[in-house]
Amino acid sequence: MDMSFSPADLAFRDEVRRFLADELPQRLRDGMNGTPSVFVEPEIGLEWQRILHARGWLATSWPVEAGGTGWSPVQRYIFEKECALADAPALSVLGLKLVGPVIARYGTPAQKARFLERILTGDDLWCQGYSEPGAGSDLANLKTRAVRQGDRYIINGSKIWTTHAHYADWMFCLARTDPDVKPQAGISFLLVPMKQKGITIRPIIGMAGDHEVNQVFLDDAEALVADRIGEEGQGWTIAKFLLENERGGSCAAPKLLADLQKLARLAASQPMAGSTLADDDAHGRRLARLRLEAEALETTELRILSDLAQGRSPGPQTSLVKLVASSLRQAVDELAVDSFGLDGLQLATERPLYGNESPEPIGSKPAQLAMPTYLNSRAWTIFGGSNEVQKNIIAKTVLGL
Amino acid sequence: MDMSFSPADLAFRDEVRRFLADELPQRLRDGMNGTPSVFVEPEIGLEWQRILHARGWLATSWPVEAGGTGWSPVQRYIFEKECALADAPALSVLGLKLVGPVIARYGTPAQKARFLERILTGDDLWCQGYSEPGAGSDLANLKTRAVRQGDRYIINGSKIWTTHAHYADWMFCLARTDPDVKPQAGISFLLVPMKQKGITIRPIIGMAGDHEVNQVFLDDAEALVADRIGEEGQGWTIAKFLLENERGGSCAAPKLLADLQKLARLAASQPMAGSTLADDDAHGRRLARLRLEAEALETTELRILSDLAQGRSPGPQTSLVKLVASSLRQAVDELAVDSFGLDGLQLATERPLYGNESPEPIGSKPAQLAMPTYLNSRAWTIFGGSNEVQKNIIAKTVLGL
Amino acid sequence: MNFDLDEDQQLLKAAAERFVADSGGGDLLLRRAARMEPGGFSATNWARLAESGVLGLAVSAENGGLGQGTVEIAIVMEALGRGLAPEPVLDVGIIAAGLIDSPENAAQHKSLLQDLIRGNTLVSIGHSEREARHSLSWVGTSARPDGETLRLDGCKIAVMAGGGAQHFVVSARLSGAPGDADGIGLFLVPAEATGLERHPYRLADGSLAAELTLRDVKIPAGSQLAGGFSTLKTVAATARLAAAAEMLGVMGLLFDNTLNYVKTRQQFGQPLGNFQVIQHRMTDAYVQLEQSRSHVMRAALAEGAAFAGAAAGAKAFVAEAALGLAHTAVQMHGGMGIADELAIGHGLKRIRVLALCFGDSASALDDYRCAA
Amino acid sequence: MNFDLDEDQQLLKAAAERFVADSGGGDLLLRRAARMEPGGFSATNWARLAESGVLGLAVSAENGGLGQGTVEIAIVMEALGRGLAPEPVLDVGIIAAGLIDSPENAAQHKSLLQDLIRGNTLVSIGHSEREARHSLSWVGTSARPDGETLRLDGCKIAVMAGGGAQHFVVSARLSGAPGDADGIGLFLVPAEATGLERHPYRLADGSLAAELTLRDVKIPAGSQLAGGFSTLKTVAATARLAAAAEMLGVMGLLFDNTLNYVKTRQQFGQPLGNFQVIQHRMTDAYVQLEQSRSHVMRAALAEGAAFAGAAAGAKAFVAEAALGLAHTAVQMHGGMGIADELAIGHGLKRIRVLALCFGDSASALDDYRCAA
Repeated sequence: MDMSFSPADLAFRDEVRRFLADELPQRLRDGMNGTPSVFVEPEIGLEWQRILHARGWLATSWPVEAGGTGWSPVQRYIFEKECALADAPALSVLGLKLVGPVIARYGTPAQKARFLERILTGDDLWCQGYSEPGAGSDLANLKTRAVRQGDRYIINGSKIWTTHAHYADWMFCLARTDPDVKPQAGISFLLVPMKQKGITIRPIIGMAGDHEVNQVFLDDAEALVADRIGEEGQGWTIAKFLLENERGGSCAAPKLLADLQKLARLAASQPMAGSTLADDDAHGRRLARLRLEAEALETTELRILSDLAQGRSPGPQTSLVKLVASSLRQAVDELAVDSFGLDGLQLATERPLYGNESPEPIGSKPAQLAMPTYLNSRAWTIFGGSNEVQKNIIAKTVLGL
Repeated sequence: MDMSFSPADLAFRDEVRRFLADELPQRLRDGMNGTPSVFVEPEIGLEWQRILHARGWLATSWPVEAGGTGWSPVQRYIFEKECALADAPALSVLGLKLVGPVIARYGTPAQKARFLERILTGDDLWCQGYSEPGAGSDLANLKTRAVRQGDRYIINGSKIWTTHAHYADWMFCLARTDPDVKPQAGISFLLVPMKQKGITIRPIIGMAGDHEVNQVFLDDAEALVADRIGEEGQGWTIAKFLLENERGGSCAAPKLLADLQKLARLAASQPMAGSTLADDDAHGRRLARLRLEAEALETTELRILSDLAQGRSPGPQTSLVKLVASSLRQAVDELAVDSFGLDGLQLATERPLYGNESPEPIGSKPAQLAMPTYLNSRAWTIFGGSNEVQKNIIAKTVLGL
Repeated sequence: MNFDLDEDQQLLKAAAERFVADSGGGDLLLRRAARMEPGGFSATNWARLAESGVLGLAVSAENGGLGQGTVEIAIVMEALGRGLAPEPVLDVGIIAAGLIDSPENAAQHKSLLQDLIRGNTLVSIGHSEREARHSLSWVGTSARPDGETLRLDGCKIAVMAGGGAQHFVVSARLSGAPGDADGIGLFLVPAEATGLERHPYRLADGSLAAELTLRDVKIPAGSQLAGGFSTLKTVAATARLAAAAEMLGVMGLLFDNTLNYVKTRQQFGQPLGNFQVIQHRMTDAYVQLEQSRSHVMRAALAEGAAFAGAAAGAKAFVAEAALGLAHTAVQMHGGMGIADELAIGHGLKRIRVLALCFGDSASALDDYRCAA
Repeated sequence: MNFDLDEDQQLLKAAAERFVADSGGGDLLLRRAARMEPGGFSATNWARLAESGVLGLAVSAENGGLGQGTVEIAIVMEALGRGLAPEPVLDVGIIAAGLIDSPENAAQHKSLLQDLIRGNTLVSIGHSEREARHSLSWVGTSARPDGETLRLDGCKIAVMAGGGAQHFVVSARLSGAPGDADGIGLFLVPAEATGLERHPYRLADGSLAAELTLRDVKIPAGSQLAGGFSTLKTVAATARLAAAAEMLGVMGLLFDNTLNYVKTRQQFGQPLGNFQVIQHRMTDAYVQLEQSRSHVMRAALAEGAAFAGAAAGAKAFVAEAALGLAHTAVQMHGGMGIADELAIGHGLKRIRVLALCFGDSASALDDYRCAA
């Protein structure tokens, strides 16, 4: 048993650290830290993406032949951890981690040639058309219809919670191409251009005031049959591949631990009637309990990594990582709000909160970010399978209930 | 709106207080305080019962014509509260509050004459035959069979969690008299003598070491047809009456608040590395949070009482009282264990823990009682409808889910 | 023993509910528009509230108020909470008015108080300081007598409704050190006073608060109000009850909306509310709601010396319960709970602000403990 | 990065599990009988443990032990926890032996240590005092040198396995005031020493602890062991890891039994485990179990200066998780959970005792915070 990295992995870590120290501009770090929502805006994200692409470190979850890095699970973990600790912008996963691997796996050579490189360069931005107003976590109940007419599909329906649809050039979209078969069998995976007449985007402003998600209306929107990934009716299988590809290892704890450390340092600067918040035992214990949770999570993530590194499929711990990480993320963000006392109540409505045009904070910049981050953070236990759904899955698949 | 008692009620309260001061012997208070389980032993309970009977204050939930006190809901509440605050022994509810009112309501004149007075005098002790090994909270699934032979029923089956069966002269017992009708229609309410060949009692020792409940085996046990309450097949209706009669007002909070006050006083006597537990903010806040819960519960109970006093059926708050009170009881008993530090770990196996023969405590008598009380207290959220069942009921009947 | 409202109380409740309904309570577009008005709330509704007397609800009759008690305050604040009313009744009508309302101030400040009650002048309280965190007695701002004037120096944060106020009641120290209870005075400072710098900013609930910097602000000696720390404590107790009652109202709104949502929203072919886990979570929320209601009633009915402790306890209890219930409401609504389009998020944000009214839950809990 | 056990560790684990199986682990009748033996545990099993070397698991090889590390300790303690083993391996093999095991003690006390390891002499630690509550450094018991002897006065509580011990390692103060870290010495006191009064009593887990009263107890000066407070802290860290690992074992037992119960127990015509609320509660328990396992691993793998903080953290985390899981296990079992006939209640009671090993969760948490 050991919990340490090999000398080769440590050397890789040092290489990543040097790269981050040299190549990650402070402006982008500030942009990341000034972003209360889950993904950074393209103005920040694309710049970082191009830097990574230039270094060849962008496609960490793609097959080598499609331009992937070919890293081991441990290397991927180290890279992700170091990026998080360096406050590197959290890139949108939509192209890089979701549709990219799907095209690499199921796409025709023509599709690969057409789409993959433009994902890496950032010339194409992507959004995901899965959720619908009537069916949150329930894909089998999909209502969006795609009817074939010659070389294209005519698509009607509506998608919701579509992250960054307002920036996207393309949507990868699940649509029902055959209404007469079993619900899961009639679904296809289509690539739909966003800049067309048949598409209307309605912004959904979050309770913090951020515009991150949208409702997308497809009214006779068109997609080429040539832009369908896989066979007609294979959409369900591809959607499952996409979800499973996302699982594997995760690296949530290092960022949580870093944030907790920031909060611990911050406490010493928060006055408290003649002493500081750092002297408040109740606060210290609350912080310590969260740190214990995060350390346990880190070890659990490393246990999964150990399985992956040994070439085994990871144990049942995988399924609990999202559950624990999302609740913990919320608890940390709530602690941050409370740490700032009354200054934690401010909620500026202007966006973005980084850069020269950002509004003047009350107290401090971190104080300004605490409330919107906390409010956005409520989404962690909802999107990507709510905690209730996660528990159903664990009960069924892990506990056999 | 007012939360105070009327002058007449206050006069009644003073009368009860005087009575308790004059008539409740210290030995019985000590016995009550030295009892970690839910009900006191008959050696304590019967003596107190006779004192109350002599005063005519025993049958508080019986109709006046059957010997009841005829008190208003407010008087019943005041009496119960004052008894609890005076550490009066918690009498077994089996005869007085459960079967007594049933016989008074459904019994024939002969049955009333035969049973009621002997419940009051304590000449007959009772136990309840509801739960069965296969059906905890699920009465419709009752397996115990009673077959009529001439003037008696021959009963076969088994009852479990039977409180004080080992002291009881009689059991009121639900048994299936007709297996061929709908499950709820074939059940009858029988009075079964305990001192007979067909009855075997297996003690079930609780995890604190107390003998309070039992499993009772009925192997060709006999009950007279004349001792059936109500008609054959009416058992379900009677069982429901019994449960509903038990609801109405409740008076759990005053005792919880009194116990919390004892713990607050106790803290000042618990040393803590040069100061006392009373100086520990974490302990103080934990105590204060429980007190807030208990105060809210007290007000909720008074809101119900207000409805009853106005002659209205109480609102939906009734159903949450057991839920809140049982969880709170456990939290208070857990706090007590923690308050005594290492002394709270002691668990004497001898019984009873009161009287001259009781084992010598480590630290103090209350310290000796903390652990067994805490362990027994885990039963509060299980018996009489588990918290899970209570929540199902609230969701269905109150929230309409 | 009677928890029914009497006739006057029923009328008051009906009036408050009517105000909420008439002023567009629950209409989030109207609410958003109101937030964009100069002071961060609707001038029209403010006038309507003034007309109904609500701004002087707790002010003594001698000073032109309705002179109502704590039960009435709780009734009105619960109704306003339920309507997510953006008007600063708590900050101006309960707190600022409460600080001015005393017989000693009658002669000199009655006209200001009446302007406040009539909705003509917006007065808010500048008490909190960054160094205090949640301590009520920590006042570092100084007041130095200088002949016929007083000179104020210091900084006040989270001045509620301070973005559009014409006057501030500012606490400042005449003597002693920051944590002392003695030596604190209350002073009326006009918003346009020289040396007073106001930095308006938005709070989570969309209201327009302000940070105030006072640099040698000169005010006439007569601007000092009667009373000091004990006045602050008295008003804080009433404000805590009022905040608890308003949170109770918000809880009721969130609970009813969520219950309705889980009954109608279909998921996996059936209403969400069919799932046992949702049922139990709604039951837990219901318990918190009813227990909170009991606490507000208890505090509202507490008398004399018992009131301050009961109000502190009620606020500590309700703030935690309300936050938990709001988180539940967001979670039960799924994606819709995160969107600013439903009342759910607005309720959560309002609760966040109310929860810090005169201290956080921990400090309210400590006051409750000390009072015991 | 590898969480697999190596070959030796696998053998050790198998041996510990075999001991548990062979000695009747899980058989509550045997467990009850063992509790009735003079020291509160089975002499036969104790001899068996001694034979396997487990009592010297952490003792250095120079002093006749196996000299194993923290990972190995965690492996063995988890297995013993899972078997609800009533033998005081933690108290005697880890704590008492750990206090004696140092090069400086080798000459004088090696034979006692070897008797301990061989299971011939039961040594337990008398450190806790009522006045200390959960503070490690609070020692009021005094040790006064008097020529060639030392005189001890004081009172020790919760002396684990002290009911049947032949020797005690007693902490006493040579100088300074009760809360000082400096001035604490460790002394070997035979159970039959004049002036030593032992009051044996049962703890929640059925073990036989003792309260010790020392009134002018004379011991030879050579009875002082090397080391003082720092030794106590070092041993406390190992003991905390061991206690956490044992709790983890108990958690595993309770979880598996409960999962099995809800799968088989029928209620309302279906297995309990069909109810979503039960499923989610079991999921929560599973999360606590896995997170606790991670913490024990993390602490067991922590090295050098990081170990004490990690062990304190692991114990604080696991104690709360274990208690929560045990309460869940009782609740899921319904009436059967309350009865002494199942392992469930015994697990809860064992966890209660382990949770207070060298301080409660709050004090372990504070030590963890200070180490950060």
